[in-house]
Formats: sequence, structure tokens, C-alpha cells
Amino acid sequence: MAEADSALAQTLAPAPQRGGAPVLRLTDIELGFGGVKAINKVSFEVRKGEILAIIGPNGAGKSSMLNVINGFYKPQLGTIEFQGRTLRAMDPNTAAKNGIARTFQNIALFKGMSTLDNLMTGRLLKMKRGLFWQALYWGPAQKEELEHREAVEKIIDFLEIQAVRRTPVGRLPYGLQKRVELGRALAMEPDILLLDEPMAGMNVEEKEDMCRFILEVNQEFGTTIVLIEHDMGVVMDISDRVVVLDYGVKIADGTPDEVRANQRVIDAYLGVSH
Amino acid sequence: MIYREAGQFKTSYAADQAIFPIRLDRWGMLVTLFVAFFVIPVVANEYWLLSILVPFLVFSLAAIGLNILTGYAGQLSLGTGGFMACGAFAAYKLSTAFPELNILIVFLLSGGVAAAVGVLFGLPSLRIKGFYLAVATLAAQFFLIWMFNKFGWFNNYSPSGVISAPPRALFGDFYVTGASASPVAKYLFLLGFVAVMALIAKNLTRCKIGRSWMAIRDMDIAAEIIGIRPLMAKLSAFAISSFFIGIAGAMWAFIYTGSVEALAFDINRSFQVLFMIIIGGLGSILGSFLGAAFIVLLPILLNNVPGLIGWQIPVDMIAHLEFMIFGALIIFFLIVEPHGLARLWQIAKEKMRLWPFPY
Amino acid sequence: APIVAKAEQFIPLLVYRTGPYAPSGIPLANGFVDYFELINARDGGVNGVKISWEECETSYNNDRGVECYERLKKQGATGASLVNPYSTGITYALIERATADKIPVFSMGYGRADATIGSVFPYVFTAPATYWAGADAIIQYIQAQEKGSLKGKKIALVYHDSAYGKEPIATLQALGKQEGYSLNLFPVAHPGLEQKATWLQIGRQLRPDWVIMWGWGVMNATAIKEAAAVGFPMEKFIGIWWSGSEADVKPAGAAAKGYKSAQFTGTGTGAPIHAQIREQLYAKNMGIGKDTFGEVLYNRGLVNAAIAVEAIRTAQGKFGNKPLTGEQVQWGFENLNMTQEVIDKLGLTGLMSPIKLSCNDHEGGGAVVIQQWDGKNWNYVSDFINPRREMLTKMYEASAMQYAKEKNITPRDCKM
Amino acid sequence: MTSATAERLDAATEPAGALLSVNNIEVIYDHVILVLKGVSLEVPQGGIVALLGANGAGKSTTLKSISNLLRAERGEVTKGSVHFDGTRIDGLTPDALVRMGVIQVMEGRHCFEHLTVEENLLTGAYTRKEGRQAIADDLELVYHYFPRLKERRTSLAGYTSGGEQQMCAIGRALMSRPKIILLDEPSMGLAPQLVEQIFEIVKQLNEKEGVSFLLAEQNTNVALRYAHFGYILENGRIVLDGAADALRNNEDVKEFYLGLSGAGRKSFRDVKQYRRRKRWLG
Amino acid sequence: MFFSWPFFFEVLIGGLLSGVMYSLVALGFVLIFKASGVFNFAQGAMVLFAALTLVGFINMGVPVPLAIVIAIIVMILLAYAVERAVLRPLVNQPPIILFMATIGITFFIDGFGQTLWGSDVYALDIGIPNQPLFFGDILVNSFDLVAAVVAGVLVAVLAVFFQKTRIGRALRAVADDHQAAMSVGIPLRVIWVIVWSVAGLVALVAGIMWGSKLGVQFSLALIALKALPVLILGGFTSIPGAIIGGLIIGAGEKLAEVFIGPFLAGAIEDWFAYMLAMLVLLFRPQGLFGEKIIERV
Ligand SMILES: Nc1ncnc2c1ncn2[C@@H]1O[C@H](COP(=O)(O)OP(=O)(O)OP(=O)(O)O)[C@@H](O)[C@H]1O
Ligand SMILES: Nc1ncnc2c1ncn2[C@@H]1O[C@H](COP(=O)(O)OP(=O)(O)OP(=O)(O)O)[C@@H](O)[C@H]1O
Ligand SMILES: CC(C)C[C@H](N)C(=O)O
Ligand SMILES: [Mg+2]
Ligand SMILES: [Mg+2]
Repeated sequence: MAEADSALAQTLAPAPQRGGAPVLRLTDIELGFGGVKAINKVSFEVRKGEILAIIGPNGAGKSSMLNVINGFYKPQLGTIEFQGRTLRAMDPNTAAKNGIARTFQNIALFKGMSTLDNLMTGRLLKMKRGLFWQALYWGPAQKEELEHREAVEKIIDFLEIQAVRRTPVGRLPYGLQKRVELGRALAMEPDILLLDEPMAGMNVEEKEDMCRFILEVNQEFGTTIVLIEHDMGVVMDISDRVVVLDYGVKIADGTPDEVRANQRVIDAYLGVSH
Repeated sequence: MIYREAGQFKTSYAADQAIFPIRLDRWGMLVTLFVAFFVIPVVANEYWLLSILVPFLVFSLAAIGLNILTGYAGQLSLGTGGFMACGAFAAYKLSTAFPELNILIVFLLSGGVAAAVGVLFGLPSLRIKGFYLAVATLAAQFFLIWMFNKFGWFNNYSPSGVISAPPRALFGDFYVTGASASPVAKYLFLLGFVAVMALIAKNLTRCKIGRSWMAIRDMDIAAEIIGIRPLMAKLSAFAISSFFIGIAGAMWAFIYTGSVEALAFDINRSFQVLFMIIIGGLGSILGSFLGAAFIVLLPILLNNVPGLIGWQIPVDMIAHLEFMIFGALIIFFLIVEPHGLARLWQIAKEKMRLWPFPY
Repeated sequence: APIVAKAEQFIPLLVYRTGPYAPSGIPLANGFVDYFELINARDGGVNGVKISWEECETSYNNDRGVECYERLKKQGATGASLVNPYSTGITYALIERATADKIPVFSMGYGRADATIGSVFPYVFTAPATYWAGADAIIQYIQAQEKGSLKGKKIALVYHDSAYGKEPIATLQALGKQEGYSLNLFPVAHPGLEQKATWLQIGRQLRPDWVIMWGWGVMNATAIKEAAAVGFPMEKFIGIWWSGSEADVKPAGAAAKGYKSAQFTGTGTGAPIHAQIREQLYAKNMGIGKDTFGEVLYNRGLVNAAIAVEAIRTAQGKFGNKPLTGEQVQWGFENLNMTQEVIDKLGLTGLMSPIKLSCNDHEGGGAVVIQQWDGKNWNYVSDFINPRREMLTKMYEASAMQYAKEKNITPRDCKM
Repeated sequence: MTSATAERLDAATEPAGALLSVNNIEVIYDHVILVLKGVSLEVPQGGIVALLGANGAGKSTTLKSISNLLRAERGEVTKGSVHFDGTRIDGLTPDALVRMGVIQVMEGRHCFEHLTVEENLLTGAYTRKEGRQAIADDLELVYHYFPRLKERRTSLAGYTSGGEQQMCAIGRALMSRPKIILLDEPSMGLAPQLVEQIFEIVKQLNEKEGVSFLLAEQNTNVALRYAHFGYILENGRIVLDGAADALRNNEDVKEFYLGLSGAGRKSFRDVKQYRRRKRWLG
Repeated sequence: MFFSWPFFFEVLIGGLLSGVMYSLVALGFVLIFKASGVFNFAQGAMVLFAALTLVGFINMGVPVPLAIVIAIIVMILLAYAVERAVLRPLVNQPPIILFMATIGITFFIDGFGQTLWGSDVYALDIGIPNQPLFFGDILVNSFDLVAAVVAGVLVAVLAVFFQKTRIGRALRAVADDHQAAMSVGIPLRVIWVIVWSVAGLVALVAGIMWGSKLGVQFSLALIALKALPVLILGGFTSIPGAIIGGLIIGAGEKLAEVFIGPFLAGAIEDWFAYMLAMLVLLFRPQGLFGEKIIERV
């Protein structure tokens, strides 16, 4: 891939300084499945407001790392520091409540529901009306629905998925599904957004769009973003910091430029320098 | 273009969220309701009221209940009969123990009892999924029927284990159960009740709780990760579903047959309701009605039509044919449209919208 | 074939020719149809009024039965003249409806025993014997076999765990107190495909002196097989009349030899009416019961039809020779008196014992006999036993009054 | 513009004897959703042809209508025909096609979750009759291409990472020794180095073994580097086709598919305007 | 009632042996589930249909071995018809849809079988002895022993069938993902015919055993309900699981009926079997020997 001009972009974003205080710190995480060590003593931190990319070869343990962060996998060893508390493992529900949202590598949308409903599920945690009001609908429940509908419509506009509002997501092409999934995560108004290969299977044009969305979310709402991506162009352009995993081990951690120059990373992952 | 939505603009989200956003649908519903409430009681004879419409309504209610659990929340259940029995026996105990209690309240309470039992048997759903869960719900089915059949307390120690509905009025002289209830009274009461319940079901399914059910159904892991508690979602589905089904059971015993033994709610009843939602459409309230109509009407049609057009077919042949046609139709529907009659209706509407263009 | 036309007496037939109980339902239904055809063919109807009928398949399902009833009750010139539900469950479901519709429910040897009390159940008829009477007759038979005393004997009851199977329990318990035997209950869940545990308990643990069975459908044959498998002697194993047909013993094969059952209708093809059916129907390619001709349940179908027809005939005596309403037929039932002469005249000699019904007694005092399977045929092994009706009537009355109270029914005055 | 009048950039490279030709097919899903509106394309013997296009353009649908996996998704080819090696193949079963040498690697991996990686690969050889040794050799070959699979050979495919599954799916297809492989988004989810590797494998197979390829790819850049010929699909119609080089130099392709502005590659950070999609109107 | 060890063992052995009879039916379910991911609700109906066909021909005077051959052919034809009319059009549909389709098949077969052969009961006697045998003090039934041997043989044969790697693997691949199986050239149609034919054979064996025991009639279809707890306990995908599940369920329900039943007024074995199975599921959601349920994101 052409590398000529991305340096120009980098100068615009003073990456290392951007991250604020750490909001999430993972220490010595170890996770194994039977014989396989998916993650081996990995430590790193996520800083407030930054875009952190996790890269590494296939099977390096990137997705597993996200799963650890939002509590779907419980690491055997290590600790997670989050919101001033040190945890052995996260609980998916707490994670969601405390503003960690994510998308998945193999799209995990609710296939039988429309785009709109998928996004509305993202707001479930914020809806408060009890069963009784929901059964009645007209009145408080409707009011609440409409409030959230409005919020969701903003996201729909933002992601430009108005046209498929009512389509069952199962019928959407892959790329749009990814976008809807991002929308669902955004609907949760998260503080930390975990994105697992959000741009896989997209062409350049669509990747550009996706990048815009990610950057905008990051800049306008200050959302911290942790991102897994195999497109080095994207990673190098938009992330502030990069963590590199290889076979469950962290082999590098730094600014895109540092990482790009790291010989271990080149050997293990990039193949050629980017 | 017969059926169109072009030109109907919605200016508020509220209008857009309405049950029937399209005008023609709204009118259709109103006309249906009008006919159901005002025309049918006048024109229908006793056979139609008692043997077709009443069971149809009772089954619709049960089907809505099961559809909440299976169609919306994705928990395949074969315990419907058992939960219906809960409702029926609870209603019997309540109405005989407290003769003064209004029958409406009796029905609601018996739904509550069924809901509690449903939650109990829903607990394993947290760990058990798919077909395994379906078979596990059979445990509920067999256990409950056994229990009601076995312990005299449930049937006030009637020697045969049969309960029969005491005469009760909704108000004044308006008897809805027992021998003195007129067919029209039974029908109207049931119709009103089912209409309200269907509306409630519709409301629930388009609100927060409905979405959490569907999320669990479509992808439980993802649902958990966006903050839906699987336990709560599943148990609430079990509870509300059983509530509906329990009331349907009470109605079955009190309004439809008038007397039942526990065996009336055996596993075949569970299957019957399951077929309704399959044929009608999983995850659709309208489908529950269509499915119930289909399953109630088909055998009656098959039994009556040959006679009406002068064919003499032996009853056993009809029964065998009924089995075969029924089986073939299930398969046919699944092939044509796995999502049931409700979806077929939707596609028909879509085609009408595009008409005269094929696509 | 059923023809429904004006000026005919219409009788709905609730049958089950399919489903789990079809092997019993088929001969029963055939018996009915052949008898009606014979009446129409031989006598030109009942005093000139032809009988018409229509079958409706219930599959022994209560709700299907109700639907059938509702569908057929208004058919024919005068509506249904009576209904034979052929299931205790359906009988229960129809009692209130039929009473309101004024259509007699004729539950011959099944249904609610206490419905014998005509003052409370004016439209229900239980002739010639109820389950309670059946239970009493069986106990009497056992008592005779045990040389008069049942003191200290162990009797087991294996029963279909439904309204039907539970009917005799109270009677057997009451008799147990009186006669001094102990009663052990063994319910079998529908459909009764698996009874190993039950029979291990009976045959290897309890080892009772006698086993009584209230079984139905596949349960009967299975019970016989399992009883043989634990070596229980067939001679000490007695079923109620619904556990004693060919369909119950044939599948069990040789194991069934020696098995007994109660019976209130005759066996075989030796009655005059059998010859008439052969000549007047089968020879002319009419009738439908050839395959089941002379089977226990076929004969029972004949008898049931005959009693119904006689009730109509009796009613015609009062209301005239025309199609009658259910209400009129009810009168016919209450005044039915089938003496031996009547029975002989109808060609039913040996197929039933005389009965006489009245306003308050809807059972009519029929007798019960015990039969035994010899591997090929059923043979009587007892005299006709008369159930102890004085005692039973007290039980009927107590239970009927309870029902009347629950349902706010003021019993009719039958003294007038 | 219809496909008949689609822009043709370089007719000269069009090969004479097409191995696979798709003629004017129309595809409808669910009886109502019209997705392909007359698509025609050709893959020459020994060619690598790329099928490019945005999300939802109908690339996967095209491939599935060739391999006849469409029916499994309630889709139907309602018009047109597909020929392979001179015989008409629309209407043949997928397994007949595999035996003829047409195999598809589906988008989204579709590994057999409950089978181990190795068992997955072996199912690929289901249609082959040459005996164990030949199959064992090919298995080694696949492991040679994808060493990571060898490491994970005994674990259930359902538990492997996304990239591992992708390798597994491609390896599985190779096991059937096909004449033409329909590759749907092979690079999706793969590490950059592996993407190159996979395309190298494609090239090797093509050059050494004469296997032809029809690739649906989003990674236009790589695809056009390895392909000989390309088609661009928009909204169910072919809007542009030509030799790979020609396409690479086409201004529109450059802008929309390669992310190159007039001045060369621009950073993803700089794309401020995202409502600027120009479409070939169909 | 009293407790004695010999009696306990009698019940235990009796239970184990009737469990094997359930396994015969459960095996048919496992086969189809394992090989195509379809929960075949029609297995019970197939048992009935196979048995009816067999007695039908025997009653027409066809010698027993020939009748068995004819019945086998009929079951293969049935498999063919099912593939053509049901499975082929429903390829790649979610499991629940296929499950429902098999419910349709059940009804069709029930009706069709009765139309062909009537609803009456037929005795089926192919000469399996049914006598009480005594081992010391303990009673065992000879019929049950024969059934156990038959089931054992069947399991061995099927295990070999699935071990024959190529086909076995292909079958499991189909169970995982129809579309992907098609894409690698597994001839789905052939596979389905094979699987349903084999399931038909298993149904025939079960039909012969159960038919000899109960007579051949409609109720035979209902034994499927006795096989379901066996199925979930053993795991839907395990052939040995079907046998072991059968043993556990058989023994469990009989012991419960005999030793717990009297305290609960009896007839508890049906629900007890299901409760037992459910209990096991709480600890192993895929049954004792079933394939792990894969959950990944
Ligand atoms: N099973 C289906 N049912 C209904 N519509 C479908 C189905 N599959 C695909 N479609 C529709 O067909 C169109 C083309 O889809 P297709 O998957 O072929 O696109 P694609 O070019 O491969 O896109 P992507 O790059 O996202 O994979 C899309 O609009 C999609 O919504
Ligand atoms: N639930 C699990 N059970 C067993 N093994 C697992 C499980 N989850 C992950 N693994 C293994 O752990 C390793 C890391 O997997 P992971 O999905 O995290 O990789 P990844 O870095 O996301 O790779 P890719 O880029 O291909 O998506 C893989 O080898 C995978 O097979
Ligand atoms: C023929 C039937 C009336 C007998 C049956 N078992 C019942 O009493 O219900
Ligand atoms: Mg990953
Ligand atoms: Mg695609």
C-alpha cells in the first residue's frame, strides 16, 4: 500500500499526547483454552479519549482480548482495573452498564429484527419504565420510547442508514450490517467502544466512511476507542496508539510510527513495512 | 395499486411507531373488530359460536402466549398444555373457594398462578438451550398433568378427577360460565378479553421488554454483552407467556368445554398450540390468530365440506385424510414461507404495493 | 351409508375409528351401524320411521367430542334423539350441555355412575350397569371363587389414570372395608405402553391374590403381557368390560390365555340377530361390520343401538309414530322395559339381560357376567351376577346430591 | 446504463475460449427482491478475474448463482444461463459442480464448527476418488501453505480465530483439486501478510496448476494487482469491465475503489466529505 | 411396602432392560440429528409405519423374511420421498424449521400408514420368547434379553458406519452447515437419503421389537415420547449416549416408580424420566455424551 502521504496525516494528530488518564488497565492477563494459550501475560492500558489499535496475526488473541475486556471471557490470571476498582474479571452486564460497548468480528446482530429495533436494543439499559407501563404503552412508556427513538434516529442519520431503517438486518449486505452493528454500540452511548475488525470486507470507499464515523465519535463525544483492524492503512492513519500481539504475547506498544518501525512487528505481522 | 403507503407521510415518530402505520391496515382492523363485536353475535348460530369461535379465541390466546415465549424470546417450549392446566385448575380452585370473587379476577389470578409456575420451570432455560430445552419443558408438561390428575385437592376430591365450571356472572345476570351462560355472552366476554390481551401482547412486544426477548432469541451472547440480563429476559418471557397460556387454560375449562380432566391438557395440546404458531408465524401476534384459525377450522372444514357437497366419505377416511392434509400443509407452508401465514400476508401486501409491477 | 332426510329419526354417532383407541372404537361403531341398517332393512324402520345417523370422529378426544355433539345436535328432522359419547371424558363434558339441550346422553356402562339418579340427572342414562356396579360384580365373583370370604385378601387395581380409571376406586374401597380385603392402587399413565415397574411391584413385591384392571386401549394388552412376564396367573386377573375384547387379548398372544373380564353383553355370533344381519345385510352387500362381526365390542354396539331404538319405540307409544325430539325420547328411556320376551323378539337372545328403567333409576338393573379367554374365544365362567343395587343406590344418591348442591340443581320429584 | 452498453475499457484482452461464462442472469431472492439485473461475465481458461463492487452490489450473489448455492438462500436465477467448459451448468447441483471442478469458497468462512480443522480440510476431498495417498499429500500441501492450520489441526474449527477459519475454508476448497475457484472475499479478516500470501497462493495455483479464479474482493488494490481482468458491479449490474491494468488506471476506479485522489493516496483521517458517492446510474 | 435387595436388583435389571428398548427408538433420533442436524420428530411415526408395513405384508401371507425385506425397501422409498418432498426444498433452513417440517412428516405418515393398513391392532409374532427366567432368585424376562442383544448389535453396527471416516465425516459436516457442505461437494441429497434410510431401518428394528411386545397399532408412535428423555440425557449426537442414556433412564424411572412412586400415589415414571434428564442437563447442557455447544463471538 502506498505509504507516501500518511505521514502528513500523522503530523495533524499529535498522537502520544492525546490519551488522557488511563480508564482501563489490564495487568498480566492470561487466558488459555485447553492446550491453547490465547493470551499470555499481556498488560496494557487504555487511556481516556484515545483511539487504541490492537493488531497482530490471525489467532494472536486480539478478539480474545476484547472478550476479556467486556467480560465474555474470564481470564485465568491477571487483573483488570476499571473505574478505580481492581477486578479479577469483568462481568458482561456490569461492563455494559458502565459504558463499555462493542462490535463483533463475526457480526452479532439480532437477525430477526429491523435496523431500528437493533439500535433500540442498544438503549435498553437506559429505559426505565416497568412492565405495567409497557403493557399499557400509551402514556409514559410511549413517551420514553419516543425519546429514545429520537436519539436512535440521530445515530441513523449519522451513519446514513435511513434507507434500511425498517429492513430486517439479516437481509442487509455485509457492509451495512457492520454499520448497523456500530450503530447499536453507539446507541449505548458508551465511554469505551470496542471494535473488532469494523472494516473487514469493505472497499476503500466504505472504509473511508467507517473511519469518518469512528473519528467523529471519538472527537465529538470523546469516546475512547479500542479497535482491532488488519488494514494497516487504516490503523496507521487513525489510531493514537497501537498494541501488537503475537501468539498471545504483547510484542510492541507505542505510536503507529514506532510500531511500524519495530522489526519484531514487521517480522511477525506486517511482512513488508507499511 | 390497491394497497399503497405512498402519499401517507408520517410527521411524528409516534405515528411511525403505531401498530398499524398504514391507513388501510388500520381500517381493516376496525372493520374486523366491528364485525367481530357487532355482526357475528347477531348472525352466528350456536354451533359457530360455541364450537368454532370460542375455541378459536381460546386457542388464539394460548398461541399468543406461546408465541411470546417461542416466537419472540426463542425458547422452544412443549409445556403449553401443562401451563394451561395450571390456569384451569387454579381458576377452579379460586372460584370454588371464593364464590364471591368476580370471574374476571379469577381468570387474572389464575394467569398469575400459571405465571409463577412458568417461572419455576423456566429456570433451567438459563443453562439449557434449543431442542434440549424443548425436551426439558416436557418435564413440566408431564409433571403438571400428573400432579393435577393425582391429587384430589386440585379437583375438590371429585372421584373422577373432573372439574366443571361453576356458574359465574361477570356482572349482575350476565353469566359467562356454567350452563346458564348464553353462547353470545360467552363469545362476547371471550372476544373482549382476548382483544385486550392481544393489545397488551402487542404493546409488550414493541417495547423494551419485547426487544430484549428478541435480542435473546437472535443472539443471546450479543444480548448479554449489550447489557440484557439473560435470566431476566428469559424468565419474564416464561412468566408472561405462562400468564397468557394459563388464562387460556382457564377459559378452555370454564367457557369452552365447561368441564375438564387434567388429561385434556396433555402433550397433544402442547403440540397443537405449537403448530398454531408455526403455521401462523413465529414472532407475530397476528400470526397467532391466523394459526389458531387455521388449526381450529381445518378439521372442521374437512369434516363438514364433503358432506355439504354431497360426498360420502367414511369418517375414518376423513380422519386419515385430515392427518395427511394437515401434515402436507405444514410442510407446504414451511416450504413456501417458513415464517408462516403472517409473513405470507405481508408478502401479499408487498406484492399489492408493487402491483402491477412484479418486483 | 348415512342418509339424513326428513321424517327420519336422527341419531348422531360419536365414534373413533382412528387414533390410539381405534382398535376398540371400530367394532363398536360397526355394531351400531349394522343394527340401524338392519332395523331399516328388516322392519322398514321403527314403526315405519326410518333411522338416520351420521358418524363423527372424536378420536376419543374430549374437545373433538364436544365439537361433534354441537355439530350434530340440531341435525335431522327433530334434532339428535340421543347421544352415545363412548368415552367417560366426553360424557362428563356433555352432561350439562345435553341437559340444557334436552337430549338424552346414553352412557352404556361408562361415564358417571351417580348419573343413574334420574332426579338429578334427568337426561343421563347408565343402563345396564355402571362402573360401580361392575366393580361390585367383580368383587362378588372373586368372593365366590374364594369360597365366600375375602378377609385378609390382597387385591390390586391397575387402572388407566383418567376419569374413567378412577371411577371404581371409591366403590372398591368401600367394599374393601365391608369385606375385609386390602386394596392397592396402581395407576398407569396414558397410553400405558410401559408397565414393567407396575407389574414388578404387583407380581414380585405385593403378590396380591387378585388383580382387577380398569384399562383401555393398548394398556390392556400390555398389562396382560407384563403380567405374564412376571408370572402372574391369568385366572386371577379380571378386567372391566372395556378390558375384555379381542383387541385386548389378541396382541398379547398366548400369554392371554386364561385372562378374565366382566361383561354385560353376550359373546359370539350365535344370536338370532347375527343370522339376520348375515342374511339381510351382508348377503345383500349392506352393512359394514363384516371384519369385526361377533367381536365383543361389535356385539356391545348392537346392544347399545338396540336399547336406544327400544327407547324410541317406547316413546312412540306415547307421542306417535313420527320422528321424536330428544325430550320425547327421554320419556321413552325412563319408561323403557326390556323384558326377556322383548329381547327374544329382537333377536338379541343371549346378548343382554332384561332391564327396566324408571324416573329415578336410569340404570335399570342389568346383570354382569364374567368371561374368560381361552386363546380363541371368550367363554362365560360365571352365572349372571346381580350387582348389589340397594347399597349402590345409596352411594349413587350421596354422590348425586353432592353434585346437585355444587351446581345449584333442585332434584326432580320422581314420586309422582 | 445496462450491462450491454457498459463501458468497455479494453476489449483486446478478452480471451477467446471462456472457461466459465455467465450470460445475462437475473436473480431474485424470496420471490420479491430482485438483486441481479442481467449480469454477464466470463472467466477464461487459466484466468484470474476479479469481481469488484461496493457492499450489496451483488458479488456474492453472482458467485452463488454460478455454484448454485443460491437455492439454499431462497434465491433463484430467473433469467439467463451459465456455461462451464462448454456445458450449461445452471441447474446442476453444487456437488455435481464440484465434481466438474467448480468450487466456491463462501464469504464468511462457513467452517464446520464441530469438526476439527483437519476434518474440515478432509471434507473438501469428499468428491475425490484417487485414494488416501493423494489426499494425504494434498493435506500436507495445504499445511505447507497455511502452517498455522497445522498447529491448530486438532482443535474444533468453531473455536479457532476468524483468520484461522478463513484459512481453513480456503484450504478446504483446495482439497477438492478444482479447475476454477470462486473466491468470495478471501482477504477478509486476514492479516496483511497473510493477504499477500493468499494471493501468492492464488497466483501459484494459477500458474503452476492452471487453476482459474473468479474473485469477489473488496480489497481492490490487491485484487487488481493479481487479477488479469476485472468487472465492476453496481446495484446488480456490470457497469465497467476491462483488463486489470486498465481498470487500475481508470479515474473513477482510482477514486472509489483504490482510495487514490489525484494527488495519490490520501489519509483516512482526511476524508472529511463522505457524501460524495458518484454512482454509475443503472 | 418392604424393601429387599433381590427385589431391588430385579427392578434394576428390569429397568435397565426396558431402557434398552427405549434406546432402540432413541437411536433413530440420534442418527438423523448427528448426520443432518435435524431433530426428527417423525421417528415415532416411522416406527409405527415400519411395523405396520411389516405386519401388513405378513398378514397378506408373505413369509416373514421376505416381508422384512419388503419393509426395508418401503422404508428406503420413504426416505427418498422425504428427501424429495421435504428436505430438498428446505435446505439450509434453520433447525427449528426443519424440526417443524418433521412434525408435518409425522402427521402425514400417521395418516398414510393408517389409510394403507387400517387403524386396527395387529399381533406381531416373530417368535421372540417372552418367559420369566430366574437367575437365582432374580427374575429376568427373556424378551428383554433379546431386545438388549439386538440393541447392542445395532449400536455396534452404527458406530462402525459413522467411523467409516469419509461418509461419517460428511454426515457430521452436513449437520453443521448445509450450505457449506454443499459448497465442498457433499451430495446433500444422497446423504439425506442414506441417513433417512438407515433411520428407517432402525425404526423397523424398533418397530419389530415394540410391535412384538405391544401389538402393532397407532399407539406405537407414542413410544417416541419415552425415547426423548433418553435422547437428551445421552446427548443428541452420541450413538453410545443413546444406549447409556437408555440404561440410566430405564433404571432410574423403574426404581423411582417402585420405590418412590408409592409415596406419591404412583404413575410417576413418565415425568420422572424427564426430570432426571433435565437434572443432567443442568450440569451438562449438551447431555452426557453430546457434542459441546460452541459459543463464540
Ligand atoms: N438471502 C437473501 N435474502 C434477501 N436478500 C438478500 C439475500 N442475500 C443477499 N440479499 C440482498 O442482495 C443484495 C446483494 O447481496 P450480495 O451479498 O450479493 O452483495 P455483495 O456484493 O456480495 O456485498 P458484500 O460486499 O457486502 O458481501 C443485497 O442488497 C442484499 O441485501
Ligand atoms: N472459546 C475458545 N475455545 C478455544 N480456543 C479459543 C477460544 N477462543 C479463542 N480461541 C483460540 O485462541 C486463539 C486466539 O483467538 P482470537 O480469536 O483471539 O484471535 P484473533 O487475534 O482475534 O485472530 P483473528 O485476527 O484471526 O480474528 C486462537 O488460536 C483461537 O483458536
Ligand atoms: C368405550 C369407553 C366408553 C370406555 C372408556 N374407557 C371410558 O369409559 O371412557
Ligand atoms: Mg479476531
Ligand atoms: Mg458478498
